Parts: sequence; structure tokens; C-alpha cells
Amino acid sequence: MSQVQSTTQTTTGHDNYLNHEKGLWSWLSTVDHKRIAIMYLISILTFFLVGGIFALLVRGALFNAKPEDKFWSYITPDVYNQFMSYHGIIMVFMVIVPGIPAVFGNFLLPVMLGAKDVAFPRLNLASYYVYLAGAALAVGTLFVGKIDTGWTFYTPYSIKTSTSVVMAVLAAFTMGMASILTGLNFIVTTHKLRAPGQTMNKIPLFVWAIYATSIIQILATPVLGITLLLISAERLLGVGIFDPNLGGDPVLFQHFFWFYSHPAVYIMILPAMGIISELISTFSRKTIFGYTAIAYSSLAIAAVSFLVWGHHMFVSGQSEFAGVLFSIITMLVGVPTAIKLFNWISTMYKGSVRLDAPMLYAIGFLFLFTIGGLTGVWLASTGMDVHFHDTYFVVAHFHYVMVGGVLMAFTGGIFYWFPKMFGKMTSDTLGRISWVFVFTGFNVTFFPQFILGAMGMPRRYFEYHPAYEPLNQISTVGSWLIGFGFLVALVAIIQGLVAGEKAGANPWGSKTLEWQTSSPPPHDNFPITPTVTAGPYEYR
Amino acid sequence: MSTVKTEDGHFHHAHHFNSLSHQYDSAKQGVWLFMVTEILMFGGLFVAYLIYKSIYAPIFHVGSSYLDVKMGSINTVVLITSSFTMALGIYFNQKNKPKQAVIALALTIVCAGIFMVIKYFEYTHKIHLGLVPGKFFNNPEFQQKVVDFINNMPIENLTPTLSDTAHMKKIAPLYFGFYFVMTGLHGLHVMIGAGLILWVLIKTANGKFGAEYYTPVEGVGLFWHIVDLIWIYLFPLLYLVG
Amino acid sequence: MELAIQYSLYIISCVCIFVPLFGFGIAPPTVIGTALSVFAGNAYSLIAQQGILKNFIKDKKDSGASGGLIPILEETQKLIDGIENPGTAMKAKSHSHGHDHAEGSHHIIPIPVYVGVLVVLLIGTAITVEVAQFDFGAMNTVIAMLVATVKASFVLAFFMHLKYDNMLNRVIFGSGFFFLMLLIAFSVADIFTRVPVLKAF
Amino acid sequence: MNNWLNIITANAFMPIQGTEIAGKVDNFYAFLLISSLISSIILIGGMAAFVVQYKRKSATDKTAYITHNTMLEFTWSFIPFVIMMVIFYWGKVIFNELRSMPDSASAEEIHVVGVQWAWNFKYKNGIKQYTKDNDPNKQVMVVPLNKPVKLVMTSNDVIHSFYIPGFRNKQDVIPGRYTSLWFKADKPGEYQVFCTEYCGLQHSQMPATIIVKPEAEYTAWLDSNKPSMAASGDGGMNEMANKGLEIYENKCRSCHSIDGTKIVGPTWKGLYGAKREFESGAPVDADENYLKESILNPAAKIVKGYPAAMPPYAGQLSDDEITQLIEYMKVVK
Repeated sequence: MSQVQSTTQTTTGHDNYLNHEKGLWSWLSTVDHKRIAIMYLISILTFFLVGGIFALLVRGALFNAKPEDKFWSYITPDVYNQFMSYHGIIMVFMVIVPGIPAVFGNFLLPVMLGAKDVAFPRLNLASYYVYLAGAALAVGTLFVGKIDTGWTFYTPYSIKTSTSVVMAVLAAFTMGMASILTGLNFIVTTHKLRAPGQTMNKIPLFVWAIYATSIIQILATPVLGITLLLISAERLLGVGIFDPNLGGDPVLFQHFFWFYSHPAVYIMILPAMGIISELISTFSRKTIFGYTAIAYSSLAIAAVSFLVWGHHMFVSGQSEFAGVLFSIITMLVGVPTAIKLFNWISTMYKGSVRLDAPMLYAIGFLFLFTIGGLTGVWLASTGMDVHFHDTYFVVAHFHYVMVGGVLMAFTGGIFYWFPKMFGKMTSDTLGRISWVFVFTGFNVTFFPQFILGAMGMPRRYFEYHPAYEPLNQISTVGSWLIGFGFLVALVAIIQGLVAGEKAGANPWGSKTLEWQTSSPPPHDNFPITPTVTAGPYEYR
Repeated sequence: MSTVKTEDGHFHHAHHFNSLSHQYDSAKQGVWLFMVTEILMFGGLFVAYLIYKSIYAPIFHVGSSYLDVKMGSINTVVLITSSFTMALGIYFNQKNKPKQAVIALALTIVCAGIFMVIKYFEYTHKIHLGLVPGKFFNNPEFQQKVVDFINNMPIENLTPTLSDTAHMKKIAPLYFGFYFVMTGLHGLHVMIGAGLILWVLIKTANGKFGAEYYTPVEGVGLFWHIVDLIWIYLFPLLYLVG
Repeated sequence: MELAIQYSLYIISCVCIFVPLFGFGIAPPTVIGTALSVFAGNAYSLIAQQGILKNFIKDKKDSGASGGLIPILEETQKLIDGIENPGTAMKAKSHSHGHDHAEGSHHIIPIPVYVGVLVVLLIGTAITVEVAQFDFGAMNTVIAMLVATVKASFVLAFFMHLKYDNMLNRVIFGSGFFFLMLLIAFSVADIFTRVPVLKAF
Repeated sequence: MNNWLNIITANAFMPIQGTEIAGKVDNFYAFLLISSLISSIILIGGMAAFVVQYKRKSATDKTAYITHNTMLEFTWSFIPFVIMMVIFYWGKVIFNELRSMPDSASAEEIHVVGVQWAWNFKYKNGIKQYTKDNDPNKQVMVVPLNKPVKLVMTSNDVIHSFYIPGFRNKQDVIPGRYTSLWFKADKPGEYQVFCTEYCGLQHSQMPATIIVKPEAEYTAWLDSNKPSMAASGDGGMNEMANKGLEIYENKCRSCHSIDGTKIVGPTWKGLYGAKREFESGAPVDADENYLKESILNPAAKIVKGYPAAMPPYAGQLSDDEITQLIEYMKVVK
């Protein structure tokens, strides 16, 4: 039994959101959440490509320990610092934070709720352009003065450096604005636009995840906004709030910064978890195990995420008491995360598991996220973190969670919802090949970095001790594998767009609402507003 | 949002809502969510202010004595009055009286103008005296007063930070950093708010709103009251609490 | 129900472990507060989702009881329905009223109330300025903030119609302040517990 | 075989243990490693087993309808919770030990100043070590064996972080404030020091070495390196120039040499009065006005062959301090 008695029979399948209106202008001025999602998808994939190139350059520069051995003499320390900063800024603010909510959230949230659109369609379009403006500012710094502060903009370095920090922080501020507007839209949509019968305990887990994410976006981003504004005020006027020369406390900056940036980590990972819930249930063809537990654990993670930011600052000069306080609260995040992991795995128990490309990515997520999550516990314990803080161990940990978690889910999501978005199937073989490369490449790249971190190699180093060289070389080779894997995924997407075979309304046999309308969905999502009678995962 | 008035004088809600009131509730919830972000954004500044105030009390004490309480009080009264007229603007829209609503909204904009003019005089006075944030600060008298204040403090109230008078002298401009950033950001909001009020004023005058549909007026009103609300806290913190 | 038992067990064990660890400093109020709110949340979700209250009211009504707590309970149930299914609740409303007047959201406050609020705010301003002439030492900030908060709540309640607004908007706005408190609390928990480093030479 | 034993004792991949606490950290590391291994075997193994066992066999497979199991959910949220509390407590004990300073009577105190991009070490008897110095004897911090050493640290410009992998200890060095760190080395030898807080261009090029020497050798080193009165008084330098020297050591030294070598910026040797040629514009004699302008607004005139890397010092140095610096430049010949 699916969530609604299927409504697809009534649609002809000819009129859909892609051909509803024609011409470039109809796209640029659209208020249709599905078209906005596609525009986001294109921009985010472009920026992902740029950020990825920077990542490859960074890894390439680290192939050799000493500057005189580096195979590409163009990369000097200042260029390396810029590459490292651009990789961080692009990937965090332009790819991973907006990524899943703006693309899949925009496309699917209204459809999954049985709504015709998000609550504020024009605001939705505006937020896309605000995002683009921010991104343009950020990319603009490449041509005006560059940026070398890393994505964290730590004061007082960001006050003293001669690069164009003001422009970069304004870019991040603008993109934060877009993120607030998107989050606001989703919260109201979830509250107000659910189809009749669609109670909060009947919405799909992906919607729960996006909902929890939006709450964090609303509550955390403004603090980042004021922090970034203060940095520019600091540079332009010297107000002294974060500048120790003028009486400010740089550690207070870190408090403010991580008050946003730690919850931001969950802005990134929660939607990915939502995707995984959908993928695992569909490809195991089985009811999700512990719906309530997974849904509430999303909210629990969102709530606790605001209480733990100080674990980024155990050695930064915050008091010992605060360190211990943040450490114990951080441990609590592990509990809802563990609940989710166990529930996903039990969903497969006595299921009917099919390893299509999206499911492979979901499995990859579980594998990498397990490792990323467990090492997170190491870093959350004060005594261990003193040794690991700001070493490659941290780099490996958050790449396991961010890349291994978010990007695996993102790519899996693309392969899963591609038929719904474009009405065509992607090649499963290409999808699987890309997974093999991404997954292997990922472990080859980042597992050695755990060892490097344990050996004590600090992060953001251009030149490093020769003892670390072999592992760095393995890591660099791995990064090429990842790059190749994502290229194959891109080929799979383009091949699907150009020559993919036609997809039915529900190629995977899923039960959630978005599969009950035709592929691609019509302009108004459903010909008749559906009435929801059952939960989202009723595989009986 | 995309509500339109049809020829027979009724309003149509956007296609994805069930009814006008459904749309109104949703829009209002959206505005409230946005207000939360405003509160948190200013909140960041307030947190920083409170922390530094408790560490460097003398700077803030002497600093606030350099502000003109009279001007601050007038501005408070002006802003409160503007909040009142804004509420009236909504009220008259609810009662389908566009003429009175336009007057009330125009009064609100006038109040915003008065507020900004007074602010302008305060600013130019400060800038003239060199009482500006760190980079451009040029008023040794203020720094000396801070040092004198510390020297006159009872010895048991002195912390090691405060006893370092050379350092305190150096960081004394911090107060004006806060003053200009906080009032500046607030002033920016006043100007944005005035612009928004002008927008709903024109729409009201053109008969775009009425008892059935006045969501934008309500939304702009909420924004304006938040601006007022923030000033209600800013005023005593900057001008009065020494 | 099972879920509630499960989580309450879990939370009680949390409290048992937390409190001895931290002594009676900052942590116990936080922990107990969190625990209580989680309890409340769970209880609420049980009532809302499993229809316990609804069934209870139905039973009572069937058995002929009326008066007492029943009307209050019914109101509560309506409130819950409003939060849980706004779509259907809204539909029901627009059907029954025939006109777009959801209660609360379109409440019109008469002008004299606005004037009253204005007077209160002006008096509040006068009080703030007057009080600032006297020195209460450390209480200065506290008093100023209290007066400001009273003024702010008048603005919120009447000018911003929060008094007549639905519960959710109040919760939304309150959450802003709550998270601001968290930012203050934890920043202060760091900055004022730092141990100064003393140089021997 | 030995390698595998190493994993159990968790020396695997960790640097050598230079202190007693390092051993404790490593035991904790071993516990984390093993418990994480077990957890990942349960999670990943379970996942793999289910994927294999419940592989889809036909398009119409029937699956079990299991919605939840309260007992199970309670178990797998409670057991991780308990484990994590153990991890927290263990970590806290080690952290407290790393952070509780020895009393100053028994400890050897050394002052550390981080600058972009070098470390300054200062001893009680006046010895100054500067890690970017050409003299290899000065690029080290010498500490006694089996005696607590307390570092009182601050920074002159941006945040740095003092990290000694061998001691498993690390502490950020913050401008405008003192932070501290302590250790009691129990093996003589050399230990690497890294800066782990990103601090700009040469962030990776500010390593230092800690040399642990037995107490007797340490005292001998202290005595033999003690600056003589003549050297510290620096005959011929007036008071102004002396103050200038201090500013130079704290702010300028990492980019400008006084012995003619080219670091990041031009050397100060013989600078005063010399003719300067620029990337653009007419050459100028290096007089007071030029020097002052170059300190306050370095971008105005960029010396030929050097990058425009210097930050402006307007607002960071007072007029008096600039005069003192220029006085010092006059002395450097």
C-alpha cells in the first residue's frame, strides 16, 4: 500500500515542469520550485567542479615534502594557502551547505508533502539569486586580491592579512542570507502546506531531516552573519571587538564562529541522513525500522548541535571547565547518531536488498560515516583531542563525514531521483563504476591521513617533515581516483540526459509521495491534491 | 505574495494555498521566522557588548558619559511613537480605511526621518571630536578620563586587566567601536524599514490592500516593531548604563 | 507508550550520571531542564499522535460526563490539532465559517489599547532615564534591562499582536531568545572561568 | 610480530613518548582504537551480512513488516551512551592532568613568544633563543630531564599553536594574553615542535626543536649561554635604540635581517641613508620620512625585487615606537 492511491493514471505525462514553458527566460524567472532546484543543481555542480579542482591542486602540491622537490614550481606557499582557502570556502559555503537542501529539498519537499509549491515561491527564486550573488562575490576575490585565511576567517589573521577578506566575508554573509531564506521557506512549507491527512508522523524521513536542517539554518546563520560583518568592520574601522591590539578577544570570535559553524556541520549532514533513510528503505523494499526514532533523532541532533561548539576549541585558550563541559555534551550527539546507524542497518534485515548505483552509494555512506562518526568520538574526548587537534586526523575525520557522508549521499540522491527529475534513467553500469572509483579513491586518500594525524602532521602545511612523505603520496594518488570517479558520475548524468531510456513514474518501486506522480512531475506536482492515508514506508 | 485583486474587488490567494487566511498565516509565520534571525543577529552584538562591559567597565562608564542622553531620549520617544503609528497603519488597513492608513504610515516615515536626522547630528558631533572606532580615534582627553576613572576606583575593585592603565588607555576606543557598530547597524535597519514602509504606503494608496488582504503591511509592521524593540535595549545599554 | 518509557529510562540514567560528575554547579539545572523538556516533548507527542486525549474526551463524553475539565481538555485538543494538521484544520475552519476569519490571526485591537501601550512605553522610557540618575552599583544594568524587557514585552504583545497570535509563532519567537541565551551562557562559561596565567619573572 | 604488538600497545603510528602523560594518552588511544574497531566490525559487518543474506531474488520478493522494537532501540542507544561516558571521563582525567600547572617553585619556567613565523624562547637568566636565527645553537629550546617545565606563552601578531607531538600536548598562543603549557620530559633526546594554528605565509616553516638534557648538563648549558652584562648592555647603543631593538625582536625580525641576509623583506644592515630603488617611481634616500612611511604604509613604495608582503603598521606602533625603531636602524651597520 502506498501513501496515496496512485494519481498518475490521470496525467498524460506530456505536460511536465520541463516543457510547461519554454525559453531561457522562463527558466531564469521561474517560481516553480522544481526548476529552481534544477538551477541550483547546475550551479552547485559547477562550483563542486571548481572546488574539486582546487582540492586536486592542494593534494598535488602536497605530493612532495620540500618545496624544492615539488613537481609544479608555480605552487608557492602563498598560492598553496590560497588554494587551500578556496577549496574550503567553495566546498563549505557554496557546495555542501546549500547542496542537498537547495537541490533535493527544493525539488522534493513540496512533492513529498503533496503541495503545489513551497510556501513562498518568489522568495525561493530570490534566495537562488542571492546565493548566486554571494557565489559571484566569492569567485570575484580570485581576480581581486585573492583570499588566504582558510574558510574559518580566524582573527586576528583575517584582520592583518593583505588579501581581500572583506569581499570574501561579505560573500559568505550573502550566501548565509540565501541559506536563511531557503530554511525559512521550508519550515513554513512543512508546517502549513502538507496535503490533507499528511500528519507530521506520516511525512517521509527526508522531510524530517530537511525540517531539522532548516531550524538550524534559521537559528545559527544570523550569528555567523554578525560575526562576518564584525570582521569587515574590524578591517575597515578597527572597532576592536575581535582585535587583541584594540582590546578584543580572538577566542570570543571563535565562540561566535563555531556557534554557527558547528551546527552548520549538521546543516550539511542531516539532509544526507535523510537521503540515506529514503534510499535504504526503497532498495531494501522494507519499512524503515524505527521511523519515530530516526525522525526524533534528527531533531535531537539539531538541538544538541547548538550546545557543543566548544569542542573545536579545546586547545584554543578557552577555560578548562568550558572544555570539559563541551566535551560531555558532545558525547551526547553520538547517541542519536548511533540510533540512526543501527536503525538503517536493521532496516535491511529480512529485506530484499538490491544493489543499484544509488544503494551502493548509500552503503558507501554507511561504511564511511561509521568510520567518520567513530573518530568523531575520539576527537570529542578532551584528552585525546589535545594531541589530534589541528592535525591531519581532524582533516581525515571531517572529510570522512563531509565527503564520505554528504557527497556520497548527494551522488546517490542524484542517481536515485534522476528519473523523477528528468524522466530518464541513468546508466546503472556507469553509476556503479563511478562508485567503485569514488569509494576506493576516498579510502585511499583519507585513511592515510588518520595515520598522518596520529603521527602528528599538522594541517594546512605546505612544507612538511619528510617522514610524512610516503603516506602523503598515497593520499594524493587516491585523490586522483576520486576525481576520476566523479567524472564518471558526471558522464553518467550527461549520458542519462542525452540518451537515457525513458523512466516510468516509479522505477524503483518506492512508496513515498513523489513517486506517485508522473516523471517528470507536472507543473503543479499533482493533477489533484492527494489525500494521504498511510505512512511513507508501507511495504507490505 | 502573488495575491491579486480581481476586478470585482476581491482578492485571490496564490494557487498553492487553500485560502487567503491560510496564506496569511503562512506568510506571517515566515515573517516571524525572519524576526528570529534579526534577534539573533543583533543578539551576537549584545553578547559581545555584555562580555566586554563586564571586563572593561570603566571604558563603558566613561564612554556613556560622552553620549547625549537628551538626544537619545528624544530618539527613543520618536521611535516608540513611530511604532504606534505603524500599528495604526495596520489597524486602518484592517478597518478598510486606506486614507487614514496612508496618513499613519506617512507619519511613521516622518518619525524614521527625524530619528535619522538626530542620529546624523550625534554622529557628526562624535566624528568632529575624534570619538570614532579604533583606526581613526583621536581624542586623548577621553583616554585620559578613562585612566583617571580607574585611578579613582576603590583598590579592591581593580582587576589585573584594569590596573594596566597604559593598556586601558590604548583600548579605550573600544566603546566607540561598539557605539558605531550597534547604532550603525540599527540605523541601517531604520532606513531599510522606512523604505519598506514607503512601499506599503504606495500600495495602500493605490488600493492594493484592504481588510481581506494586508499581509505585507503586517509583515513590514513586524519588522518595524523589531527595529523599535532593538532600540529599546540599545538605548539604556549605550546611553544610560555607566 | 513504549517509547516514552524507553526514553524516560534513558534520560533518568543521563541525569544519574551527569549530576555526580559535575557537582551542583551549572550542569544540574541544565541537565534537569533538558530532561524535563524532553519529557514534556515526549508526553506531548504521545498525546498528539496516539490520540490519547481525544480518546479520553470521547470516553468521558460517551459516559455522559460534562463540565469540570472537559471543556479545557477539548480546547487543548483543538490547539494540538491546529499544530499537527494545519491543512485539515484550516479547511475545516474555512468550511464552517464560510469566510476567511481564522480566530486569533485576524484579531483587531481597538485604538485605545494602542494608545494605552504608547503611554506605558513613554512612561517606561521616562523611568529608565530617571533611574539612571541614581547609582545602584551592579544593579544598574539589571534594572535597565528589566525596564527594557517590560517595554519590549508590551511591544511584542500588542503592537506585534503576539498576545492574540497562535502558539507556534510565540514558540518561534521565544526560541530566538532561548538560543541567544545559549550563546551567552556558554561564552560566559568560558570567559569567566579562565584561570589567569602568572609569570614568575 | 613486533608491529602487531605495537598496535596493541598503541605505539602504532604515534610519535615516541617523551613524557609519562604521553603513555597515558597512548593507552587511551589503544582503548579507543580497539573499541572503535569492534564497533565498526559490528556495524559494517552487520551491514555487509544483511546485504549478502537478503539480496533481492525476484522482483516480487516479500519482505518482513517490522516497524520498530523498543527493547532493541533502548539497548543500542544506552550502550553507546555508557561507552561514551567512559570515554569522556577517561579523556577528562588526562585533560585535567595535561592542564593542571605545576607550582611555580618546583617548575622551570620558560617564556615563549610566537611571531610570524618563528618562536622566541626566553629563560629566567636572560638567555634568548630565536628559532629563525642563523646560529643553529639558537634554534632550540633546551629543557631539563625529569623536572616539570612550565611554558608561559603569548604571541605578537596572530594566533599560533605550540604543539609537541612527542609530549602529546598542544596549546594555542594568543596575542594580548598569556596561555600556559607544561610537561615533564622523562627521556633525553630531541623533540619536534610544530605550529598548528594557521598563521599565514610560512605557517609550515616555523618548526623548533626541544632538547631534553639531564639536569646537570642543563645547568651547564644555562651557565655557558648566560648573556654577559656587556652583550646585553650592547655598548654604544643608546636607550632609544635599545628599545627599538626590543620592538625589532618582537615584530620585525622574522622578515628583516640585521646581518645582510635576505629573508622576506630587505635587510636593515646599512639601510639608513642608503639609496633605495623601487618597483615603480624615482629612487629615494632612506631617511626618517621614508622609513616612517614604509612602516606605516608599506605598499606606498615597494623595494625592487621584494614582494608586497608587509602589513601596514599604522595603529599598531605609536609614534614613539617608530622613532625608537628608526634609531635602532641607524645603529645597524
